[in-house]
Amino acid sequence: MAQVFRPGLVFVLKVGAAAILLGCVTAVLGWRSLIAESPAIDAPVTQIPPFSHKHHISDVGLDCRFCHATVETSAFAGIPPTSTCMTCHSQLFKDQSMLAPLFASFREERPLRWIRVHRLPDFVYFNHGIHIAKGVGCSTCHGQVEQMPLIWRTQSLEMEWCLACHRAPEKFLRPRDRVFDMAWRAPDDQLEQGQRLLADYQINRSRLADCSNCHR
Amino acid sequence: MAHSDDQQERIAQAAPDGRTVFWRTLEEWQRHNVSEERMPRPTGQAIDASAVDRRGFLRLMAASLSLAGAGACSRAPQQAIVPYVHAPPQLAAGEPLYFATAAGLGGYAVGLLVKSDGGRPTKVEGNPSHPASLGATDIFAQACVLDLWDPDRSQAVTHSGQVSTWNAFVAALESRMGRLAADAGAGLRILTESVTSPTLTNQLRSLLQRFPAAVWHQYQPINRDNVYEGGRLAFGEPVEPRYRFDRARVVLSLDGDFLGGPGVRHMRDFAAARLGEDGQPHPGRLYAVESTPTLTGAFADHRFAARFSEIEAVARAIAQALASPAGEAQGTPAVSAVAIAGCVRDLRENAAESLVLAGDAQPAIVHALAYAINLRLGNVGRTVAYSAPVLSQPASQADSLRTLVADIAAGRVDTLLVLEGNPVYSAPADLDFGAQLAKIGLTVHLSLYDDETSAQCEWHVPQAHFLESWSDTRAFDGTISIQQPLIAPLYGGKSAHQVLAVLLGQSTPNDYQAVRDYWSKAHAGADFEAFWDAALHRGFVEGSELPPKAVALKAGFSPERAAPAYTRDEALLDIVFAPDPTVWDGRFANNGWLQELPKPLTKLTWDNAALVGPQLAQRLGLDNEDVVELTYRGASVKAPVWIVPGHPDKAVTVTLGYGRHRAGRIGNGAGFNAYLLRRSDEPWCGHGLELRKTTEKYRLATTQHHFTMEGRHPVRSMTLAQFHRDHAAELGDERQPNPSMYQPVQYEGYAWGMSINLDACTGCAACTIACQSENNIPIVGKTEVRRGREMHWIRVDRYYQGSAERPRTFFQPVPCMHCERAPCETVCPVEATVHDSEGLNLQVYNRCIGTRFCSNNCPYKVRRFNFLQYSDTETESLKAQRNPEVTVRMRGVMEKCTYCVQRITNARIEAEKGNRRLRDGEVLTACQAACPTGAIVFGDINDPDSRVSKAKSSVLRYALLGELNTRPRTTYLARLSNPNPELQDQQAGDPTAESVG
Amino acid sequence: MNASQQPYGLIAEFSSPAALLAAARSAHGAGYRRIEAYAPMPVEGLAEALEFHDHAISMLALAGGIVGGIGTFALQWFSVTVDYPLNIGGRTPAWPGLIPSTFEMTVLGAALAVFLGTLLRSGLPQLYHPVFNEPSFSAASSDRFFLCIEATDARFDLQQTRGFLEQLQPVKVSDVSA
Amino acid sequence: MTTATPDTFAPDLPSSLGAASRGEGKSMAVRLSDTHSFASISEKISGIVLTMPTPRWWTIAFALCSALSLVFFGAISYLFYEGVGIWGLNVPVVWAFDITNYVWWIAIAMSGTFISAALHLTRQPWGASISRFAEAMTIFALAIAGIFPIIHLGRPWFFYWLAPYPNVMSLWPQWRSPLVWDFFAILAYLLLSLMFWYLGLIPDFATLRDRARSRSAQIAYGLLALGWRGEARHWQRHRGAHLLLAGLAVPLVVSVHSVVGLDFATGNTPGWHSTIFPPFFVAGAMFSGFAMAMTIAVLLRRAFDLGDFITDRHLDNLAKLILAMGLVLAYSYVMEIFMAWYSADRYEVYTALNRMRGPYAPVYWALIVCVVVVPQALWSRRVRHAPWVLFGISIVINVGMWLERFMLIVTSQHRDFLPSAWGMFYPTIWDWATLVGSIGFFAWLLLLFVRFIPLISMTEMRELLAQQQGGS
Repeated sequence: MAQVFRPGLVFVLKVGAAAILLGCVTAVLGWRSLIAESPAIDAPVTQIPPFSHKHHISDVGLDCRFCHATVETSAFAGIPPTSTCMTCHSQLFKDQSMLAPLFASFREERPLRWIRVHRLPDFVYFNHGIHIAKGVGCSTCHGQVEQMPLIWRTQSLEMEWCLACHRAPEKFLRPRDRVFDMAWRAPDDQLEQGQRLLADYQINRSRLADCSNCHR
Repeated sequence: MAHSDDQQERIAQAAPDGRTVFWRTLEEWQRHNVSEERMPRPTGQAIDASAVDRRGFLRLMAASLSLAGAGACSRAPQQAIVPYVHAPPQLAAGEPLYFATAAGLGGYAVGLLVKSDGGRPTKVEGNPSHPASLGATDIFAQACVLDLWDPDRSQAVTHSGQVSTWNAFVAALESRMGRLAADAGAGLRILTESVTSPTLTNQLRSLLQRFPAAVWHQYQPINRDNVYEGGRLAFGEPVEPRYRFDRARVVLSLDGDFLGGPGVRHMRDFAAARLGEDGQPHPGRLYAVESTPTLTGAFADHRFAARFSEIEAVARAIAQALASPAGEAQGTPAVSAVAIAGCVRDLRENAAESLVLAGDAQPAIVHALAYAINLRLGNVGRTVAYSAPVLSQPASQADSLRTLVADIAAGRVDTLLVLEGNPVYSAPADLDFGAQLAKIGLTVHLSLYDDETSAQCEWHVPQAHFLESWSDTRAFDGTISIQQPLIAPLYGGKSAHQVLAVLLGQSTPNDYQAVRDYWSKAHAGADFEAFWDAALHRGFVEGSELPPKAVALKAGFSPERAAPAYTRDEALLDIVFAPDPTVWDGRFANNGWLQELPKPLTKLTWDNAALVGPQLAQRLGLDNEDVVELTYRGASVKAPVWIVPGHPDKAVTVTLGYGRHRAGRIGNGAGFNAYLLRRSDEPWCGHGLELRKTTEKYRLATTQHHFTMEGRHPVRSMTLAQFHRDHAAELGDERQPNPSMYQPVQYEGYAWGMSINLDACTGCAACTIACQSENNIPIVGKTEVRRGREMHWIRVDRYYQGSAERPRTFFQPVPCMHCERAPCETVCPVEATVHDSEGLNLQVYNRCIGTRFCSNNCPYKVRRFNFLQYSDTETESLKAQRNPEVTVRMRGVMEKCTYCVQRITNARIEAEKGNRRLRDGEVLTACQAACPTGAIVFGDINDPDSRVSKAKSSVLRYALLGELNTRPRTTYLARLSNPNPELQDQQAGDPTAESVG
Repeated sequence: MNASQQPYGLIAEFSSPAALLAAARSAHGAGYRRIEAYAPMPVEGLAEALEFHDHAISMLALAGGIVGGIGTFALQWFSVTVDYPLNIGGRTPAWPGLIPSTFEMTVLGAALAVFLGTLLRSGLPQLYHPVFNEPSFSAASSDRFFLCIEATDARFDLQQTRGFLEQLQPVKVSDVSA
Repeated sequence: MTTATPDTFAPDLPSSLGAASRGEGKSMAVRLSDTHSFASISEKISGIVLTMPTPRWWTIAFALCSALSLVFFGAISYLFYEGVGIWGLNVPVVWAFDITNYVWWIAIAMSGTFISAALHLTRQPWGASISRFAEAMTIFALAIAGIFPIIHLGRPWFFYWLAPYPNVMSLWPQWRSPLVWDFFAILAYLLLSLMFWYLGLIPDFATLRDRARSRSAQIAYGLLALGWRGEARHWQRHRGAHLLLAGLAVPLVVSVHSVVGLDFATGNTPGWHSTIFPPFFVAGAMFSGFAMAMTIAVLLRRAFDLGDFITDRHLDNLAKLILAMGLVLAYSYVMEIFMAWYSADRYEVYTALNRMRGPYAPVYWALIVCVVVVPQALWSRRVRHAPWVLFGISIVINVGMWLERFMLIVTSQHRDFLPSAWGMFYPTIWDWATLVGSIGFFAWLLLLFVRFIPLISMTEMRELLAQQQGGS
């Protein structure tokens, strides 16, 4: 019989081919999600103790710098030592079971262990101090922290994202007095303002996209 | 804290990141938390701890291409932030602090500023206001931070090999003290290395008061016995010569190596005199008569190779010629009459501006002669001053050790405390110290490592590294520094102060108390606190240098007397013992940086060798790496041969410090042990060596195989005469850059550049180690070096010119040239190496995929490739040592000098916060900061007033391989020489001669 | 093959290319238009005999080449001048360095166009085809030559057409079931 | 050397080819048409694949080559685990066996597509019977050549960064780098060769489909044949496409090897930085390609007794081509030295002399013997008609060409500008394993090829036969 491929077989072959294609696609996607950065964007991270930025900023009204003390002076914003928490909590909510780990840490001289939410690979050198000094606001990168009961990541923190601002800083710059203002929204004339701020801050645009800014 | 402006400014320079350093005392920590447990832990805030998980992860990933595409290797397992419970004061997370302390080698201290990252000492800089440093450091000071973090350090008290505790040790000692008290401490012996520490001396003295019959012995394999003995011969008392090379125009060095070895002040002064304040070269002249080639000889305008034993004759000939009014001179086997006459005339003409010195190893008489000659030339008080010895106890150490051994042999010793040092390994062979120890009831050894001596002692106590403990020490001029720790002892180590304190009856000894107590007495008064703080802040006690004293020749000592006839069997050879340029007397044997640092002249790493001259090699048919058997006074060792141009004939030089078997994983089994040949009566040179060639070969790892310039001109040089006749053109450097088809790139703002002055570089290689420590450069091990895979970002090339017997030697530090027309960049397929807007030739490690094309296209071959995973990512302590400001490279990526971009960036950030430009000198590269002679200048070449711009404007400037039109940002200043016109024929190598055939 | 249902067509088998060529000519001459000739190798003049011309392939090649070339050059120029200009070894952006890649992609573009064009315009892959129903057709790929007149041809008539084919002295004539 | 081509190249090549197309073409035709019919062609060629029982030599050779292929991939796996440090590389010699093998293989890959395309364009009927396996050779060699640039990377798992694609780093390849040119060149060449080869194969697959007995073979070949049924219209397009691809292949091949030459010529390393390299590499590639074609031709001819398809005439013509290329190469060696001297560039002169007198001098002289001296034997007609002598010579030439690449690459790097940075390269066991393994893998692929794919184009044989029958 000369007819090698009856229509039925042809159909089966087509279905098979489609299935293989589909399989490959799903495999790739699955793997991508497997190696994806964690914690994921917009996924609240449960910390122990369950620290609420919302409560401490919106309700209590603390300034970022009360805990992240070195954000203006240092590359690293700083994670408060237990003693900082105890400035209030030696008096407040002493019986809250929620805070037990905190008191334990203080008692037993055992540091707290927070899960890192905003992380850059270790070949990337980010400096908080200079960004604050040049009018890049907290919420630009960290989102509306004052509304986060549990903190989460709102930006991809990928090179592409960094460059988006380094190539067009005027879109994001704020007056220095608004840097810690969580409620800040870009005004309608942001572009003009931004240009003005660029000049005020004496930002040298030409080197903003240099590799050496972040990689050493 | 208040500093004079000028000092403030120097301090600012001292801070690599340009921030004004507040170098704090550790007082606050002490006050805040009583126990030292609370002193900063290496952990700090675990910000950069992720590096490792990531790389471990990557290594696996590398094994399988299936994982290809995991982005720019940014995915890592989840990571925790661990804050302090109580943050240490003054610690701004992520910001380094600087503390002043001092490092001592052989008791002589160099003032340091040590960088502390999150409580981890990571980098050493010189203390600009300390007289022995003036901001510079030698290789040993640079490398000491690695010793601190060495995972092989001893980590527990041991009792006859079994792990024990400090308390058990204290108990054992106290139980013994009962008996000691009974017989006034007869049978108690303390063996230390050279002691300059006032506190330690005071403790020892009070111990001797308590136990009058006890004896304090001092021994150090490389000591200054001859210097002091020379004083006794010449002046009737031991003296400490203090040389002022900055005031000397003509220097005669009798086998002295003041441009090499530890200590940097002499280099700094010498370079200063050579360059002068105005930056114009000065007509100084250096004569060197020496046996084993040294950096001093390499730098000399006239170098005469003499056998060790012939130096005395030269010294006498000089003295006689000086004495004779007409100045006629008779020659010696090593130096012709003409040469001596010429040299003497030079000395005379520059009386009071000349300087004669003898090498520490030279016999006392040579020192005495040198002292006498200086007196006659009226140099004393001008270019040289004499003071009381820096050592607390200048008595002969050889005798001291001999006495001790005799006492032990006679059974007069039942308790021996060995505080530091490693005598079992390093004592002269004839004393057989190791065997003697067995005869002693109680032996105690305090040391950083559980070494050869520890193995022979009943008790071993881990010593606290000087960055872990309080002490004090003296510099070469007697200036006292108080050593303050930067970190609590990692392995519960103890200091000599603590051990002695136990003997003095304190049950809970505390080195901080010991030091402070001494000083509160020594400097009693209301202002003590102020004094103490000041001393700690500036890193030394002001005005504590030893005062110069008047000297006069002892009656009956006449330098003019002719040398006693010296007879020897010409069939036999001399053997010369020398400290190893990198591992010194063996104490640095386990320091990977120093082991892998090419020895300045031989460029050997990881081994020592029997150094012979070309004539001897030719006569005996010796070739490099041939194994020979050296037999000297009954003892014999096998050693590989290395031929050193300029080494005198009929002599073999062996360097100490190798052949150890309990040094640690790095040092064990490297090289051969020259101490086995050493004799207590002739510690430095002896006659009667037999050399037998074997058929074996021993593979040595050298980093430079070709020592001639092959008719090329990487190093350019000219005589001072030519220079003044303005023959700079002879340098042949193209002043006008060659034309290019591309539009030139304009660099507004900063444009970083470097100038390296070959007329100041002595080849000491401090830059190499400083760079290694600043930039987390891994060591690769001997086999990899043999393959040609060493990783140093700045190498020091060594070239010879002229005949192999009398070569001229040139050194040339070669970092990345940061070419404006970088050939490496155009061939990289992934933009892993590009320029930034300030003209830096960047290497982006995380983008590099390792094609190695850039290295191929780099005419200077300054790029280094991680052929394997060289960075240790497992050992915790080594991770803690690293500079968090610099990425730790993984295998498969290219790396190279970045002009310390991390320092530039941090400084710029600070400047921009204040909306100001960087000041000249605000950014120092690691190599520049360490360079003892200031040969390396770095800065903004767009600023016409910057030091680097000025340097580059010199007529001596030339670009390495400039003909390739790479337009390097790193340029050189040609080497100058100032030969004595009367001695043209005597001149080592003819500068016009091309190269060794 | 049941006669009740309309066959795909009639197929005549020949033993030489010459015979096939002649048959094709006369079939076309006889006014048949839905003819198809099968041979184990290209036969000079056969396509012409069937009045078949297809010049689209070379046009495709041209288009593919242009797309590949211009596309590649544009991408390169955009990336070095607009998207992320970098200072590479102090050399300003210049076109010569971009030519090699451009050339390679030009050729590749053209080649892909030719290859895919050929297959797709010929309706390949087409695993099932009625002619394969003819048992002896398996020889069409080695040493036999076939001429097939499809039933959809206006002048197709089972009897007449068979008669027509018979008189071309084929090895045999048989009808191909749909 | 471009100026030189006519002198040495022209008189030789056309004469031989011209001859082939004129008289000899006929004489060969007579031979084919009186030994074969359409049926017998299909019978004989497809028989090798379908009916012929597996020969013992094949089984043994296959086992051996499988082992070598395992060595190859074993070495590569270990390489991925440890890093390129397992090879003898260092600074200054950062490229050695890896790039040598790459250039060697890609050169071998040259001839296949080139031969068949060029002969196809110039309508050389004699090319028909060697084109198929020559193309196969090209593709296999190219596949192997393509492996080396990837595995030579320090971080091979990022090799795809050479490709332009949108990414979160918003970075592009550095287009000016010859390695990027390489990437595109190899990509284009591999795909085009595959298409060229496969297009020619479709009708032959159809033959196999129709002659296969087992169902599985029918389906396998059926799928490959894409339902080809030999329609006159399809044939017409098929022919046009084949011609177009041939036309595209020739300039592409030349460009590919010019780019390989530019990998070195764009570097500033003495001994590389020379405009002679692109044409020089093209000639070298043809040379080694023809040699490898010769090697395989002799073997196949013997193994499957294909004397009537691969005739003495074929070998003779190949031999003449090899000789011609050998002369071109010899000429460019001379020019290299002349240029070094003429440039009066200190470094170039030193490199030239160092090649002849330095530590790697033995390699240099060995390659001169293999590449320049030995091929001169091909002047003799008797040699050209002794297949096994030709075989021997072709092997020697391939060895010589490997040595040449090694010499070019290593001697230039090991002593470049600064004497202080000079060094030596010594291969390790892993260097050898990769080289030998790659050869084994190449042979392994060829063995599979001869068992499962018609190693001579039946279509073209039939065309040839038809022509001659028409002619006679």
